[in-house]
Amino acid sequence: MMSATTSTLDVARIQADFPILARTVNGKRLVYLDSASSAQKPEAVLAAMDRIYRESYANVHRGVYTIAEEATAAFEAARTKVARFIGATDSREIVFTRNATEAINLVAYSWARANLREGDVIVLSHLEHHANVVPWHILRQERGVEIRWIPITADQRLDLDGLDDLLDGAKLLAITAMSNVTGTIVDVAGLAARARAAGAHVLVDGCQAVPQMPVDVHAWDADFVAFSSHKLLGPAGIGALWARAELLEAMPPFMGGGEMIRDVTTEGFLPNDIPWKFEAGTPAIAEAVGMGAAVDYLQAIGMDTVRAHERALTQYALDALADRFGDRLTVYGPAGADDRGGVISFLFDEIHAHDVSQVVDEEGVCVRAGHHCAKPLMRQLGVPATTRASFGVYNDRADADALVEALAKAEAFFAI
Amino acid sequence: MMSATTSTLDVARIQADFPILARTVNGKRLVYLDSASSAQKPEAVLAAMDRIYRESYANVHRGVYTIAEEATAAFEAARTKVARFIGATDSREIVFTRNATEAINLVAYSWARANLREGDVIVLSHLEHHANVVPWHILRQERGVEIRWIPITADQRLDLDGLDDLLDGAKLLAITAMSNVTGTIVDVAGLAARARAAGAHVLVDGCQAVPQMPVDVHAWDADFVAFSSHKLLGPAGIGALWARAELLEAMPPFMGGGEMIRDVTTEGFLPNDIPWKFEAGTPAIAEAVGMGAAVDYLQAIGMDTVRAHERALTQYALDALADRFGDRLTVYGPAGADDRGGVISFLFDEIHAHDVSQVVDEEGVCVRAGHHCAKPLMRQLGVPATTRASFGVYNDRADADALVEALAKAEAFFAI
Amino acid sequence: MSGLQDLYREIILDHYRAPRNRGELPVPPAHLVEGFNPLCGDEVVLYLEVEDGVVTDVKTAGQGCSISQASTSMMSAAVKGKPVDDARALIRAFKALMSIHESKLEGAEETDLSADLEGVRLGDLEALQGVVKFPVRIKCATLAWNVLQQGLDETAAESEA
Amino acid sequence: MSGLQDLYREIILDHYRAPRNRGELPVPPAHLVEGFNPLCGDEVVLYLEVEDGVVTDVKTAGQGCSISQASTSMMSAAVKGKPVDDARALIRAFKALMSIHESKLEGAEETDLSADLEGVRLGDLEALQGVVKFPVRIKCATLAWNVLQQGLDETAAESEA
Ligand SMILES: Cc1ncc(COP(=O)(O)O)c(C=O)c1O
Ligand SMILES: Cc1ncc(COP(=O)(O)O)c(C=O)c1O
Repeated sequence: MMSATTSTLDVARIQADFPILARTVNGKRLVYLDSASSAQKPEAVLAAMDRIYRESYANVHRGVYTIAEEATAAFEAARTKVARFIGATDSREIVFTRNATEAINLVAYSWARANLREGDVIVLSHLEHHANVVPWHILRQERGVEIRWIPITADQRLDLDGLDDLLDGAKLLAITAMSNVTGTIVDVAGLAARARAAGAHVLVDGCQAVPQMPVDVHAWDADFVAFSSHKLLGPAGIGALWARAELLEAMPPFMGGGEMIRDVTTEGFLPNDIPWKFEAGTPAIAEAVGMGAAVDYLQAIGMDTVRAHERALTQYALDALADRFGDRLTVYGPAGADDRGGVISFLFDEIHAHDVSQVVDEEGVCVRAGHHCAKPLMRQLGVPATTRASFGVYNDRADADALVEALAKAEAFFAI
Repeated sequence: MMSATTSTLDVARIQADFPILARTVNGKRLVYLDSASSAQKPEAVLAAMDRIYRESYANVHRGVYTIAEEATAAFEAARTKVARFIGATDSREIVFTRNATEAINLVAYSWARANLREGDVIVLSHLEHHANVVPWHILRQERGVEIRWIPITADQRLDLDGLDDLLDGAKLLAITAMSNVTGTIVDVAGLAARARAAGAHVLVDGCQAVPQMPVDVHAWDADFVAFSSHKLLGPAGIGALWARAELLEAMPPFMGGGEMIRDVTTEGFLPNDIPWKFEAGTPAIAEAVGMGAAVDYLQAIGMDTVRAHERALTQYALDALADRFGDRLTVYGPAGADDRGGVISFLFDEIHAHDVSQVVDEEGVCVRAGHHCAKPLMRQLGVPATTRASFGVYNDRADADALVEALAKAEAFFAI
Repeated sequence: MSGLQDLYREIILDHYRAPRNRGELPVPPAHLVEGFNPLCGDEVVLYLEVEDGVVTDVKTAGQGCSISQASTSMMSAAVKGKPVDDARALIRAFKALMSIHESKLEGAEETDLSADLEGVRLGDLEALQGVVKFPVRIKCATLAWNVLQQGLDETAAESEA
Repeated sequence: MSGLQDLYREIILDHYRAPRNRGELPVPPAHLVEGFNPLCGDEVVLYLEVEDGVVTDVKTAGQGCSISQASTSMMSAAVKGKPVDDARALIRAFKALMSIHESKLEGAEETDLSADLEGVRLGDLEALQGVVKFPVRIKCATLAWNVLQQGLDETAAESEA
């Protein structure tokens, strides 16, 4: 693995760490270009989880016996790793959830229901993933809050012209740091400053940004940041909410059960300290350890290096697609890779995204087709679906080339 | 593995399936007696999860490419296995959750908030785990429902004398099928019949019963059944809510996000079909597959055989404890193993549960000490904590003997 | 690309490129019904005219992949002018054709569906059978039929009311 | 059982078997404060009398394991009759003694706590140091001290009000 100061990635070496990349599909090598949906896992992550099950598995926080202590220590050590990875200085500010979706729902159910009233304003953007839309719709149905939408420009950046009006009187700005459809990188720190000036709290959907670039929650000056392990080279089944300790302290519990209590009687209960107050029931133990191993792996590479790799590969792929298909292929998002992550959505004029994905799969190329859980954005794009290729640390130019070749076959297949 | 018709377990063979049992603690072989808290995992479960990550990992329900189809098929096949394991005939009735705790919270947030009003009555029992208490306390704080408690007898069975009064006007009976502290087996079918006669819905906490005895949700005539994978030889991080399809159909969504929607606009959303309506965001994919492998493993043994094994071993241990310690050791719960699962809580007159657990750990024996997430029951017992030993399919008489010997050392250590 | 040739039979691509019965009908008297595939955002819009137990006219709109749109086109051609009972038999037969695999994917219990196929002539529709090899696409193929079913149910309910 | 001998030093077992300052004080003038260990249900109840910046009297109740109850007993003996400032210094010192390991377990950031230990005589309390080898039990040992801290904070707030 590379040191943090090296700026180019030895991708061949990285690829050797990912067992699944050795497999073939239809006799072709697997070209995995769907990391924005879920990333593959390195051996180090699989081994860390396996080790827990084979050597130190027990429920956490509950037993005084040796393997229970070992499991608890590994679980809590993972929390510290995850906290440090995003620049948090207090690991009590990391609540383990099932995924980013639950993290946002936790804020909607706990913080928002305690703090927002009918008519209060939440500002979202047209770039948002359903995970950062539907919880607020549910809240609106229940509480009558008002949702305002930051519009987007023709190249799918945020259109900030009317932002101050939108933020006027807002209680919450809930915004993605990077679009999972167009790769658009959002200036979170800039937006957060304006939101704060307007008196609003700031929730950041870090699902795409946290795996792809250096993230510092304090530099963002956010209140809440949600992200998932499975996009971060870690296992699915675990994610995290980072939130300022004083907010977590003040928030009412979300789910009730074991672990989140200090005392329970027939008359009521006292909640536990943070972060456990929000972790009801037996958590995903091996998965937390796996998430910790995943951030170790990324940190050893260095997130600056990861970002440089994503940028270079994305630019290469954007150029290759333009060269080969010209106007026949619409590519969404900002023109250059400087302002976008390793995600490229595109559409052939005459071929549906779904069909493209099916045909390129025949070549071993995994790309996603659909609305990418961003139907409001799809409506802005005026299409029901796009095809999307996205890159991880294990992808290289050969993968981008394979995509271009496979797309050319799809174009030929559906040619009239 | 044994066939379903064999009634005694070849435990030595079973033990060989559990890698962690090969480890030692303080130079002693690991005697794991905390399966009621979380069970160890057989090789078959670990291999099933590992295989997904190494061969077919992708996000589910989202891609049309080959490995996404394979992952989706494996994930949904696990749902079918889990459904069949508890006698459900429609796999849409299985909602995957993080754990049993979330399953109960789902019912509290979705069904109960849609159907219960101030003053409506929920009936619980003094045997309940916090997972089946705190969600209702939270609901009471929010909605002003009334909670009534089924009392217990001196040997910690349910005292059903006043049941009809308690059920009078009740909307929900939420009851454990087996106590995780005393092992008490509850006559769920009998209680459900009386609850139905009173017009109440029935939620069963199947956490302890599902891993230990044959369970048929229709024979119980329940409406909701919650259970966790990690007590069932499967991984932590996944559990299930079974509920009647027509109830799930009518219930509002709980968490919002990807997967649980049919359509999303800036104005609102349409929920997806069941069970996905309740599965927001990326699920625990490998864990679902692991849970499926775990029920396969148990079904190959046969749940009648599992129950016979638990009963025989529990009786053996109860007798051994009584023989060795007599009145110096208080053992809670029904006197004979016929009416209890493989869980034994006990207390030395003069030694705190915590200290006992610490000393026996020195002998490699893992038992849990504490309130077992059942503080209302602890208050009934009049103690702050008990020590608890619990048995899995991999335990045998030698383990029960090891427990007795270790307890004798603890008694000697703390002798005045 | 042998698997692909199975999925994308020539007749399917033909219906995709030249969909039958595209357009709208005035509502009312026609009945409007829509469906989405939550996976990919495919959309099927159906205008249904039912009179005296006969599907007198059908028009379709919406957008989506070749499978969903070809299936919509083939469905519209198959039921237009047919008695509602025949249309319902076709729905059952088509779903039976798809269901062996769909039930596996979604974990539904397997029941014997061959009875639903008996005595129903699927004709062109059989070309969609290649879809069962691609489980995720089954929903693309069945979408139009689910929308039709909903439409027939709703018109039946209306005429009763 | 060498690890165990470290944990259960003779002086700890002595405080456990014969706890000092058990009992109650009339509230008010005494201040009542309680704490639980959510892990094991251990309970510490403290009656605290503070006058003119001095902890004039302490009584304890509650139940729990040998570590939590011995720690409660030792704490009560250590602070009774001491100025509040000394009691606070003791709290800091005791937590520093425990914290190297506790911070690892709970993932809190490690800070340099040796300053808190300097110049404070822990005396008997040092016997509890063996607990750090048993991370889960650290909470048993610190419970009484957290309760004391809460009690001192609350009495300070009251006297200001
Ligand atoms: C009876 C009972 N109910 C509920 C639970 C909660 O299970 P989980 O922590 O997996 O949600 C448990 C286990 O701790 C239990 O034994
Ligand atoms: C930007 C963004 N937000 C939220 C999510 C939801 O993540 P998860 O499904 O892990 O909860 C995703 C991924 O699907 C995403 O890309």
